[in-house]
Amino acid sequence: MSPRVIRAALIVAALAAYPMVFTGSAAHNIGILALTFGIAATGWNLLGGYAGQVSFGHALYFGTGAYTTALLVRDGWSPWLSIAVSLPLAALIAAVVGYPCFRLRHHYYSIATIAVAEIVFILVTNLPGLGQASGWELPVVEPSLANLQFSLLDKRPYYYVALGFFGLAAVAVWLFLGGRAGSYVRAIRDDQAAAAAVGINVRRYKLAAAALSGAITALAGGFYVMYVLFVDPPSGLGLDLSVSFTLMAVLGGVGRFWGPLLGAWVLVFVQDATRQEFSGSGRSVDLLLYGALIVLVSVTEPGGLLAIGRRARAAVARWLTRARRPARDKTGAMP
Amino acid sequence: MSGPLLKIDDLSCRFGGLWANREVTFQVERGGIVGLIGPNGAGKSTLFSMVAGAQRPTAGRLTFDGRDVTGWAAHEAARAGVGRTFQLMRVFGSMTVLENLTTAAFVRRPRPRDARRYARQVADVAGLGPVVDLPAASLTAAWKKRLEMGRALATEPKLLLLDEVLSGLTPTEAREAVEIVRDVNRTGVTILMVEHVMEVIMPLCDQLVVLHYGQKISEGPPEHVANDPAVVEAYLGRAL
Amino acid sequence: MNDLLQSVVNGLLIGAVLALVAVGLTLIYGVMDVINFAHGEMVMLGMYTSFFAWSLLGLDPLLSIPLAGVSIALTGALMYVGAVGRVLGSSPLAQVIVTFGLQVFLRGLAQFLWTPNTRTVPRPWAVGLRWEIGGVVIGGPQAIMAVGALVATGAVAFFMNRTRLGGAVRAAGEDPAAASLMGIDPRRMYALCWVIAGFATGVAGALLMNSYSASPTAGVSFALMAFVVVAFGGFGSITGAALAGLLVGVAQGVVGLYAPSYTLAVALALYLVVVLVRPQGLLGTR
Amino acid sequence: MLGVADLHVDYGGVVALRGVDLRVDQGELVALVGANGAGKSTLLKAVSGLHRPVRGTVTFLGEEIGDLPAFRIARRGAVLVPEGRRLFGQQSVLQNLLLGGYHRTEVEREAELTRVYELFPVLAERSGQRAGTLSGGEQQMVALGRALMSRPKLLMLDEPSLGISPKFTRMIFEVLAEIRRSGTTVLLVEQNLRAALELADRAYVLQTGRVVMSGPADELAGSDEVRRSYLGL
Amino acid sequence: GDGDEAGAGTEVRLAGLWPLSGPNATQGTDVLHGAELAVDIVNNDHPGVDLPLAPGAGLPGLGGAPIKLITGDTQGKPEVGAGEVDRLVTTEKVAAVIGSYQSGVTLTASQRAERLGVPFVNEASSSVALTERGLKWFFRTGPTDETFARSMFDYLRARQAKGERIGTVGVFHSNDQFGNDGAGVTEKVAAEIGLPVVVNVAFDPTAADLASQVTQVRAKNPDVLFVLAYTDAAIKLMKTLDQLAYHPPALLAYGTGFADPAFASGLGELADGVSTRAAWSGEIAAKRPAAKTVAELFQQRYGAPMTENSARAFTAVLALAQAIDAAGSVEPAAVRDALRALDVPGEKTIMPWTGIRFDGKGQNTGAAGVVEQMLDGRYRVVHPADLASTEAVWPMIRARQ
Ligand SMILES: Nc1ncnc2c1ncn2[C@@H]1O[C@H](COP(=O)(O)OP(=O)(O)OP(=O)(O)O)[C@@H](O)[C@H]1O
Ligand SMILES: Nc1ncnc2c1ncn2[C@@H]1O[C@H](COP(=O)(O)OP(=O)(O)OP(=O)(O)O)[C@@H](O)[C@H]1O
Ligand SMILES: [Mg+2]
Ligand SMILES: [Mg+2]
Repeated sequence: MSPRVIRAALIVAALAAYPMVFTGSAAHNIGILALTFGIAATGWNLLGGYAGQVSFGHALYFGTGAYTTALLVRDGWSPWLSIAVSLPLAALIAAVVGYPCFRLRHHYYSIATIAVAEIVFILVTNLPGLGQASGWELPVVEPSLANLQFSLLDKRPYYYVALGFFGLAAVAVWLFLGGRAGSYVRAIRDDQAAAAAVGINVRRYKLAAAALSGAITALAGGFYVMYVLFVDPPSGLGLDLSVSFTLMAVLGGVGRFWGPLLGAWVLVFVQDATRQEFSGSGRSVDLLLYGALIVLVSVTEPGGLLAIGRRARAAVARWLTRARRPARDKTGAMP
Repeated sequence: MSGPLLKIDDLSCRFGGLWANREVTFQVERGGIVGLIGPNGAGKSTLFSMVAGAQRPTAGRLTFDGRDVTGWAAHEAARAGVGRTFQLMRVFGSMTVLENLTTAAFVRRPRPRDARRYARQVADVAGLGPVVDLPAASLTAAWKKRLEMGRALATEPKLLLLDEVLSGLTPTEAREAVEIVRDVNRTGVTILMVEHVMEVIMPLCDQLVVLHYGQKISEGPPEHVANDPAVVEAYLGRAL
Repeated sequence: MNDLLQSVVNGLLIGAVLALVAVGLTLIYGVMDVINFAHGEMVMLGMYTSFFAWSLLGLDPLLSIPLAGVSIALTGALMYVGAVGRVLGSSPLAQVIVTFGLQVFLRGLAQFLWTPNTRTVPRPWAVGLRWEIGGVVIGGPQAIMAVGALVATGAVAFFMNRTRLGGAVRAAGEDPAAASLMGIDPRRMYALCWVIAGFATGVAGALLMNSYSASPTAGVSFALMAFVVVAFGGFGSITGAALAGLLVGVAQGVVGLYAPSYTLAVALALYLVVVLVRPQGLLGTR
Repeated sequence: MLGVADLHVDYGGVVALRGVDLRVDQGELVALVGANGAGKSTLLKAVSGLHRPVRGTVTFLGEEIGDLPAFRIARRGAVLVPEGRRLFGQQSVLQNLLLGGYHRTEVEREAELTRVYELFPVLAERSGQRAGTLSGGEQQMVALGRALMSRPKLLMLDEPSLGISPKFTRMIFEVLAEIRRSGTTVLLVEQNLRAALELADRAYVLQTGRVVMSGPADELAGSDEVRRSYLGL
Repeated sequence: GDGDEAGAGTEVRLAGLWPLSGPNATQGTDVLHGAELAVDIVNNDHPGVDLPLAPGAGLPGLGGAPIKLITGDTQGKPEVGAGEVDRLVTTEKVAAVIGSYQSGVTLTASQRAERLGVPFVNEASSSVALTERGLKWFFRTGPTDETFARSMFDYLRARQAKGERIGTVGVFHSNDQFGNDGAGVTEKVAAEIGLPVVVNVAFDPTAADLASQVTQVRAKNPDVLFVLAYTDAAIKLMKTLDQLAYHPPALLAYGTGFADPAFASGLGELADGVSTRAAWSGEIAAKRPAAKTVAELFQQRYGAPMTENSARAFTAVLALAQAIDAAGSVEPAAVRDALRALDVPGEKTIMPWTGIRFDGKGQNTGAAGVVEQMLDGRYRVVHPADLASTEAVWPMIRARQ
């Protein structure tokens, strides 16, 4: 087994054990939200990290998942089917948005994604058929796996469904990146002209990455709305949401497979912890700390938490070799 | 199929008020090595870009392998068999050398195993052996140029466009590189190359085309061109 | 018809405000290639400075312009030295995230220090002014903000394009290593760039206090539009931003008359259309 | 004028220079030659402060400059024309040149500008053009002119003839000779070995991060080793 | 289950869920203070306060058990509010939840309470929709927008009776849930009464400028302008009206931004003449002995005057406490039944209401609103007549002279 597979297995085992080790509604809630946002950030990372197209408008896809699911479930559809329907829809929207916007480069692309997402935000806020500013509340039904609603007294079922969805997203990304498409999007990120020169249809692969990225982000949105049973424009389509996906991916380690999940976990945890500990004064100490932490991490290591981890590992290894050096010197094995 | 591999007819390219190429006409026969020379800014790289589909011609016609391909897209050109290098090297910096080659090889070999195997072969042919596992961003300029050439080869081109891949080498190194170009040519790849080092160009090319201010000012076998007074005046400065 | 004319004038005036807010943002972008997500918060701090100059010292917002300019220039320098300057050369995304962290931090700081309450200067001097030309009303604060925007834009453009130091700042922005080979200290130029952007932003904040209220989130609505205006005009182009600000303002003004809930949407759509036709923005070069 | 002793440089683990000693005297033109990847550019980067050495000393005009930042070294008069020209592409030719003389007085800059325009008349014609749109040869002239604008005491050039047409290359070498005659010390890295060795007083041969040969240029040009390894004869 | 058999000495745990950080933290803190004061009045002996549960310590129905208020912060976000309900109920084991100021947050939070089977008492969200969802565990003590709308139209009728010409109305509202709901209710009530709505402008609450939107209203020139806006937009609107020299005869606001102290202090005399609906005011307090005492206690305790928000929270907590006391248990179903059966007469509250009695939807039928007008920098009650402290100034511009 390759080290990557072993690492993946260890991470999955740790994720599966989490709700058993950390019990209580709050810990479970953190886990569920971290996985949900981890899915969205993983979707973002595919396009923004691997393909290098930095989108600040991914809330659009999250919202597509959330709104489609909300509307269909309110219409009596099965939540599973509703989520399944929202994925190709989000992929389609991502492709439709991407088609013109991928002509734009760098920050122009990023700002254009904000513009598109904000326009949709405003439309949804105004069009009665989409719920306007009030958003949608989903009906409470009998708890069951089929209904994707569970008792709030024990949230583990929610957690494991989220974990399953995350696994699905991870496998999709893994497969995409493992093949030819993975090489292609990385080539596009590094240099579009060179990518075209070796025969890569740049726009097609950008669109493919965008579509998959959009679908994965919609998966997060669909699950999220089933968990919260409510969506309105700020919670489903807000700019803050888009930025937080980016933030999670970058903080964890952009363009690295497990980075977004790690970033999501840390951010959700920190947000929750600072809120529990420091809010209530009405003075936003929580925001203060949260902002300071983001600055601190990115200033310490622009490569994200995974890079910090790598550096720590290297430091330990150096320390170990130094500790062993005298013995090695005697054998003359040192270079 | 017979006829020239590449036919350039009255090809022009304009940037604002500047004609980077103006009604350039010449053709490249199958299996040949054609040199494209001319002063800096004469429009050589622009011509390459048009042939490789990275730049849309303002006017004129481009025929590749008997097919009218005027204004095609860069990836179409690559798929049809035009491999190119960039004068200002554009490697995939975050990948290793081998990954660079594999990415290019994927174009004709969708299966990862095939592509990787072929990439290794190309690495050997192009003399990239010592650096295959290094990140491309850390290579020196000369290695990057060699990688550019290897990457173009990995797409299994019929026509290879080389833009100053031999500059910046010591004469000895250049000589080695020339051998690589010859070897590639022997496998049936037609070559169109830009180079300023006459010691390299003269023995290597069957045919030279000279551009000046975007226009063709001379064409023919190397000895003929090198003695053309117009070429001496515009490009060489003095006769060789 | 009169209403339409009034709306166009409204739009031009608010457009000037947008341009004013965008100047500092486009400057930092042009030189550092960084989208400063904390820009709105710098505006917000400028507004607070002006508010406290009024409530503690009794200064009219117009008189607090220098104070706000200098304070936010200092803030800019601190942001650069303390955070942004430390991630130079790393990926652009890391830099964006740093400025995003600063945004959250500064907003939190404002709330911590000054509570979320809205602060307004009740009757700035400019409020007393009002002109009516052919049935079209022009308010004093708006007119003064528009003039301020023109002056600030012109001054920054002059500095960047016509002065030796401005040229050095631009050189450092384009290629710091090459600039240092000319004996120019790129880090000092960057810091200078933040100082100037901070100054322009502080001035904008003080001008805004003639008509708007300060609160920890006061910068938000300006910031989003400023991003769009900057991209619209062409990243890094100061005159482009001014032009785009006016265009966006007029579009918003006119749309406000017919479809008031879609003002922002139409402005964004206008931007998208323009940038899809001209991917480098109105006056951008890339 | 310039002294380099026991210089070690690496790039995050990749060793580029392993103990280089080198000396350039006042008024000399010294050539630095060697195979691709030998470490020539690295040496120039280390001397000009663009890349910090791990070990060793660099002295310029008798003072240690090994750990000064690049802009301070440039202000002391050791100026590099870097690989790839590195012009400010968005700015005009004139602006580029003026930036070169950033730390001179107005009067000095004007005088220097006249001299540069004399050396390269084409730059005077193109003074308003954006540098990024110039042809390769023209760009190389701007890079050279820009460096001259500060009237450097030591001029370092990294492959000035790279990608330049034969006619321009010859011109650049002529200008180098001219510059040297006017008293400027020159350290030249060049793959056009024949031309470089013809022009230089002395030369160093670098191989995988070490100096393997040095001496008067004509002597080196005549050595079998150099002829075989580098000149391909 | 330690909450089940709360006997003597065991505390009654209640959750208070409000926006304690974020942009609405000021209001959230105000609400919290009102709730804390109510808890204090229940837990300690306050013989001087003429309200239920004030004399004597704790809840007599539970052997004198004190109330413990456990707070949660919603940050003003619906999803955060929902998560907090889970935590407070499952981990903190609260018997009931009070919250959550903004209608949107109340919506999701109360749905969670419903799923967990715990009573949810709302103090200050006025969106009509909240009590239209058929929830079984949801109770609202305060008035709805519709109630408010009716008192405002009542006021207009009264003005008409006095000879004011009121032929048309306009609506100017922020384009969010609060604004949309309120605008809808206003249109509905206006239609019932037969007053045409000649202009209805929804503005983007984040828009930097409102000049064109106001120009649009001016073009239709309604006799009365109804406004729904948060503080920022409220201030911006008043300044824009002034800049464009447009003065509608009357401006009737739905509280929020107009009730924020920053509104009056930030605008100075520009605020004069504006009218707003209110559920409570200092003037009312002066007329009711209990309210007066409570307001004084509040001032003592927090060094700031009691606000409408604190008064509403105070009332909700006290009503819930009375229900728990009557139930004699913290068993959720018992508390809910007691809430349904609750009947508090108006005099036993600090509000200008006829009392607290919940209908089948959980809405307090006794809740009512008053209309106030800003005169010389402070709000005076101008309607209904029996509570009014002064005569309304009409048109409003006269208030500035
Ligand atoms: N994208 C562009 N926009 C504007 N002008 C351009 C562009 N690309 C090339 N040019 C101009 O076109 C002319 C031809 O450029 P090109 O790069 O083809 O020259 P070249 O012959 O390859 O020169 P060199 O030998 O220096 O590489 C030059 O004057 C150049 O400035
Ligand atoms: N940025 C870098 N990162 C990693 N390694 C580098 C980097 N730059 C140079 N090197 C390595 O340092 C060594 C010396 O490089 P250098 O550029 O100094 O060679 P050079 O003699 O100038 O070669 P050339 O003739 O190709 O310019 C090479 O082995 C190269 O791979
Ligand atoms: Mg070229
Ligand atoms: Mg080199």
